[in-house]
Amino acid sequence: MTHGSTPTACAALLRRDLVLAWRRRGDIAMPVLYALIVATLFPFALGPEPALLARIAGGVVFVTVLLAVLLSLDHLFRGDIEDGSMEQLMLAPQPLALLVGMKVLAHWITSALPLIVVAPLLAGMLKLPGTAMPVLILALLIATPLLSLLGAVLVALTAGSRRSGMLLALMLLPLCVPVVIFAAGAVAAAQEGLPWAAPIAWLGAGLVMALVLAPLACAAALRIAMDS
Amino acid sequence: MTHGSTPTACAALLRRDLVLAWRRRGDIAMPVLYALIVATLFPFALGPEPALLARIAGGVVFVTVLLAVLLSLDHLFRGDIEDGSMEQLMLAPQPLALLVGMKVLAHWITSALPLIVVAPLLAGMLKLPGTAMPVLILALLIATPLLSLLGAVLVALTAGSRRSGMLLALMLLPLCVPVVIFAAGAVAAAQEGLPWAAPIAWLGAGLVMALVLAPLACAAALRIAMDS
Amino acid sequence: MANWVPLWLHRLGSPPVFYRFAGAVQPWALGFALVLGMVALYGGLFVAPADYQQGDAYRIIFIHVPSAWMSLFVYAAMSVAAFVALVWRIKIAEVVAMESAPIGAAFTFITLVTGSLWGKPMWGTWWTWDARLTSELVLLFIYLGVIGLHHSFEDRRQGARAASFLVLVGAVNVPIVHFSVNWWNTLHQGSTVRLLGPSHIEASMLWPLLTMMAATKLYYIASLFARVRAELVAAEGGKAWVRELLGLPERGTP
Amino acid sequence: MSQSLSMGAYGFYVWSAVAVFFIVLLIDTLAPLARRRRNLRALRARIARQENRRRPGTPPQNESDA
Amino acid sequence: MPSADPSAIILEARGLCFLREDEPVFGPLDFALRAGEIALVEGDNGSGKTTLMRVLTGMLRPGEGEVRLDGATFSLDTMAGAVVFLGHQLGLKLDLSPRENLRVSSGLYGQREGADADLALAEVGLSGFEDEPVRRLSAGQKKRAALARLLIVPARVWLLDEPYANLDREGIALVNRLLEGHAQRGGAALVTSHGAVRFAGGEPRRIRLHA
Amino acid sequence: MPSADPSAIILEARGLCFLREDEPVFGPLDFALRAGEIALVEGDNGSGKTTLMRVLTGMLRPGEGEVRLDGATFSLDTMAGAVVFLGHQLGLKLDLSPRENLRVSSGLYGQREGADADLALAEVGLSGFEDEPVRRLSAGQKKRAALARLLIVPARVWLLDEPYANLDREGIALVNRLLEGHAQRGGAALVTSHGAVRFAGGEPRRIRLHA
Ligand code: HEM
Ligand SMILES: Nc1ncnc2c1ncn2[C@@H]1O[C@H](COP(=O)(O)OP(=O)(O)OP(=O)(O)O)[C@@H](O)[C@H]1O
Ligand SMILES: Nc1ncnc2c1ncn2[C@@H]1O[C@H](COP(=O)(O)OP(=O)(O)OP(=O)(O)O)[C@@H](O)[C@H]1O
Ligand SMILES: [Mg+2]
Ligand SMILES: [Mg+2]
Repeated sequence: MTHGSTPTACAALLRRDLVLAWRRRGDIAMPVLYALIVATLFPFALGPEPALLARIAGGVVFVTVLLAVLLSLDHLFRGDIEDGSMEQLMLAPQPLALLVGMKVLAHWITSALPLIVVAPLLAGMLKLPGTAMPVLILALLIATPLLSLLGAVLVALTAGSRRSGMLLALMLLPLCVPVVIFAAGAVAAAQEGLPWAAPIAWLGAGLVMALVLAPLACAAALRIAMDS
Repeated sequence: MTHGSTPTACAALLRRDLVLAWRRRGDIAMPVLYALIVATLFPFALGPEPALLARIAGGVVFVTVLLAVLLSLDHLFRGDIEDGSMEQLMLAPQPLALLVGMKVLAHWITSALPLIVVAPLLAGMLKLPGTAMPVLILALLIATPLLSLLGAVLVALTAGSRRSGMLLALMLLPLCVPVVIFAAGAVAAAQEGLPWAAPIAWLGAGLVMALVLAPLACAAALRIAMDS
Repeated sequence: MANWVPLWLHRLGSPPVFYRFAGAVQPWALGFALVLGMVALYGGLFVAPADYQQGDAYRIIFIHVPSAWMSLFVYAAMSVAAFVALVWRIKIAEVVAMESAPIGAAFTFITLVTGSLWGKPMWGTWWTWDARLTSELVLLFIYLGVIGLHHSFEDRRQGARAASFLVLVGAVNVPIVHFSVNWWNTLHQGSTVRLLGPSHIEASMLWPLLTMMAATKLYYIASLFARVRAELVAAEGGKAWVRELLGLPERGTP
Repeated sequence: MSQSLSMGAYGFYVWSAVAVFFIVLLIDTLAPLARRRRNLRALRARIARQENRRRPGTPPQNESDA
Repeated sequence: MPSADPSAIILEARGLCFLREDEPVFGPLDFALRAGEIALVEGDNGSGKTTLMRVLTGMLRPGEGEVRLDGATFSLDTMAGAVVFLGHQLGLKLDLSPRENLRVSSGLYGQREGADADLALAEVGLSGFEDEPVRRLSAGQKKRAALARLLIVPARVWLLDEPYANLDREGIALVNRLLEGHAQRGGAALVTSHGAVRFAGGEPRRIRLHA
Repeated sequence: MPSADPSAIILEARGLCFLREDEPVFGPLDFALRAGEIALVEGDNGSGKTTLMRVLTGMLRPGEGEVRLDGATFSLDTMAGAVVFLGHQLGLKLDLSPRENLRVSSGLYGQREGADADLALAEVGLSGFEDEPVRRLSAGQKKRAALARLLIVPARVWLLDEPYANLDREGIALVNRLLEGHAQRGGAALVTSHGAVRFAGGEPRRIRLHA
């Protein structure tokens, strides 16, 4: 008899979530599509003035990415709770926080990563100057896992409730305001040739903290939410 | 023995969906809050310059409304399919297209109407000039049912677990783009003192067509989705 | 630490005791709040002289500032209750935390509206994306999120615990939102107008302000207790003391 | 007095602020009263229902052969 | 009621066959249900009982053969509420109470003469739970709430997919009582079961499916 | 295995009681399960069987009394995979095949010595369906796929909520076979049922709940 080791369990769960996402790869395309639509829309709504577009490009990309991540976060735990898988996870002889961390990782890979891949395209459509592009990618690479982690805590809190994704949006906003300010601020600074390292460093510090605390908070929240 | 009449059935279904929405009235408030939040995020991401905000206000309001409507549409048929209510609807002695139309109507009342009510507030926060406000409301009154109807077809297509539905969805989603472009265009025109009747008329024509065709398309798509 | 505090809290932690205590205190708190509020308003609206710079518009201060203060104070009180609720699983603390949220939201709303009403004549605009205004708006969102989460649960206690968790997460966020003033290059429209520190203020303006602050505190207590009583009746429905309250026989006796 | 009521040019703003203050707090005061009444009514109904549930079956009581 | 003639065939299958990826799920079936007849569909797990039910409701298109209702080939559009289906998914809204759920059903399908929601709920053993959200009911109570629909709705053909699952003994007797009443009123019913439960009311017709 | 002593008490309830809105759902229960013992929880619909199960898994907090596992008060954090639960919701991912679902379970809970996914699936009668998405299985086949998990996972305590529902006769025999094997290996199991199904392996302990 072999009791499962923690790495095996994490790998099994990560693999499961990635396979599930692949089976429904249409759903992965959805956030990307939302983002593309929003990005296309702005030039139409504002007229094709490059200077104006460039001015708002960074902000629009971040808001768009935030909303798209939010859209997909809603389903992070719902499926598992409805089909009884969450009970299996909670009863497994592994730290729930780690398992939850794996779920967040899978979510980030399947929903944020595609967005980061298309972000240069979006930014290009909005005439973001090429010099700011690396900063945009860097900021996205740090900001999106942060958003995923913060979001996961809140999703976990709503897990046992009959809630909608909108409640999530409402709860997430105060948490993501600083993230958006820093990330968009870094891009704006790079665009104007100012130093942009400080806001990125703040984001990085936030990410490190979230990496440690968020899975624990998530696990605690899930325990509260399932206890009905 | 009384066989149900079609008006009774429609009323029963509409009533059911409204009661369900009322039971979760938190969810009704949510699109509104969501829109408020998005409107709040833009000044954070772009900086609070009133001129810049006024310039993008119309576009932001429509993108936000589009997202909020699509976000809430997601659940339009899913619940009914998962709990077996959809089978009840299909077996009822009433035209499915009409019943589906009722569902869309209930959805519009519970999610788009509150949005229209707060739209002036959002637009005001984004410094949209007061002169453009009536056009904004008019455009929203025509564009949101159109979005609800188009979105419903989209949701019906993706309802089954069929790949083909996804493909059609990818084609249909861009259909929402012209709606937003026309609506935002009308507002932008009004803002600049240009004539705005033409895009509104186009929207109106689209709405009339959608009112007739979308429920039929929805019903057909649902039949396909259930046939597996 | 003296042990009368935990003892007293322990006794109050019992729902029927708290119910009776709240019932005894509530009318007095409400009455004093009303009286003090009226006195403060009379002093502020009619007795205090007009401001040399702002004319009579400054009189909004007697509503705006106490409300703004309460919007933060209630959040602090709610956080303490939420912490107690999560750590010690005390039912009363859960109820107090949850019932504070609507009151805090009400004060936040008043702050926003009266601020807007003040901003129009002073700054020429109802709304601007000033850091302080925006952070107050975000505070309203936090309150609404707490209320929304609380009500999205079937089970009262579960909803209260989840929302208490959110209160604490949001509390961590409140200073962040406040510091964002420094991180975010705002127009800082309000800074010139806010020269009235309480120390610079004239005595005839100061006393109504302080009176109003006391009145709003008392009002908070009154409203909170009324809400807690209403909630306890529902949350403790099956208990003997509520059945007694309803004039029903003990369970089991037919 | 009417001059003092008009608050210079700012009567609208000041009195609106006062009105908002009172209306919001009035709603806040009345809501729990109504809720308490509603809760008590719902509770009576619930208890009645529960009695109703028990009537057809056996009285609540559990056993096990352990 | 369109067919008052007690010996009239209500539901008929002729050479009915369902193909999934060109594999027959169940073989050619021929059967006819007259007014007042109850048929038991028996078969092992995966033998195609649920699939047969879904074909009979018109939700799935038969691969070969046809289904006739009152002598006419039928489809979703033409059957006009004559059929009511109770599947593995019960079709209850979890946020509505049993009473509200029943009201929706009677709105959609019409209401049988003299039928009353509260009486129906009492009959299925849910008195005291009329106003509880269905979400708070146990698995068996949910099933009972779904069964109450059969007492309200004027459909002549009942298609019940495993109505006995999740029910206690009293609940099984209840289903049998409902079926007997329906047969006496001249209705027809098709019921799937694994044969683990004995159907009480007389000896029913049996349709056997093989995996 | 921590407790090889066959007479050791594995799972014990002392004065266990669950309150919902201060109403007891089931009254004070006392029982002890030793290694190799199977207990049947019986009760009508709504008597609290599912609730009892969820309390025993630690998902719900008991109102009064306590649950002990191997003599120690237990909680979600301390039981370390000793318990496996099969509820009304089966915990299967519809988009994965039975084999993939099993692989996830064995990853999470570890794998019993000599256990093999394909053998387990064959034993529950799903050979040929190993790679079909669970979505395409019939209700009974889904149940069997969930049961296969019991054959893989090394948990000593099985909590099965209505394992017999949706199964055909052969499936019911399968569940009894699984339970007997588990008892012989020194495991313990708690099984709910409505008493409509007779449990085959010897005379099991009975715990009766009343609504
Ligand atoms: C929507 C608009 C407004 C909002 C949301 C708002 C919000 C706030 C908040 C939250 C505080 C409390 C700060 C604290 O206690 O730390 C405050 C205080 C104050 N506000 Fe406003 N305000 C608004 C508009 C205005 C306007 C237009 C004026 C005057 C022209 C004003 C004058 C003051 C003053 C004098 C204080 C006193 C406290 C201090 O000195 O810090 N506010 N406001
Ligand atoms: N989430 C819930 N909230 C409130 N009450 C509930 C909830 N779930 C169940 N109940 C109630 O608790 C009681 C016991 O329910 P439980 O599900 O434990 O019954 P059960 O014995 O499993 O019944 P069944 O045989 O029908 O599955 C029932 O009266 C039910 O109405
Ligand atoms: N959606 C589907 N897609 C593909 N195959 C399916 C689908 N649903 C069921 N099947 C297959 O069709 C066969 C018949 O399934 P059906 O659900 O009709 O069985 P059943 O007799 O109702 O079984 P049970 O007693 O388990 O409910 C099974 O082998 C099943 O695997
Ligand atoms: Mg079946
Ligand atoms: Mg149960």
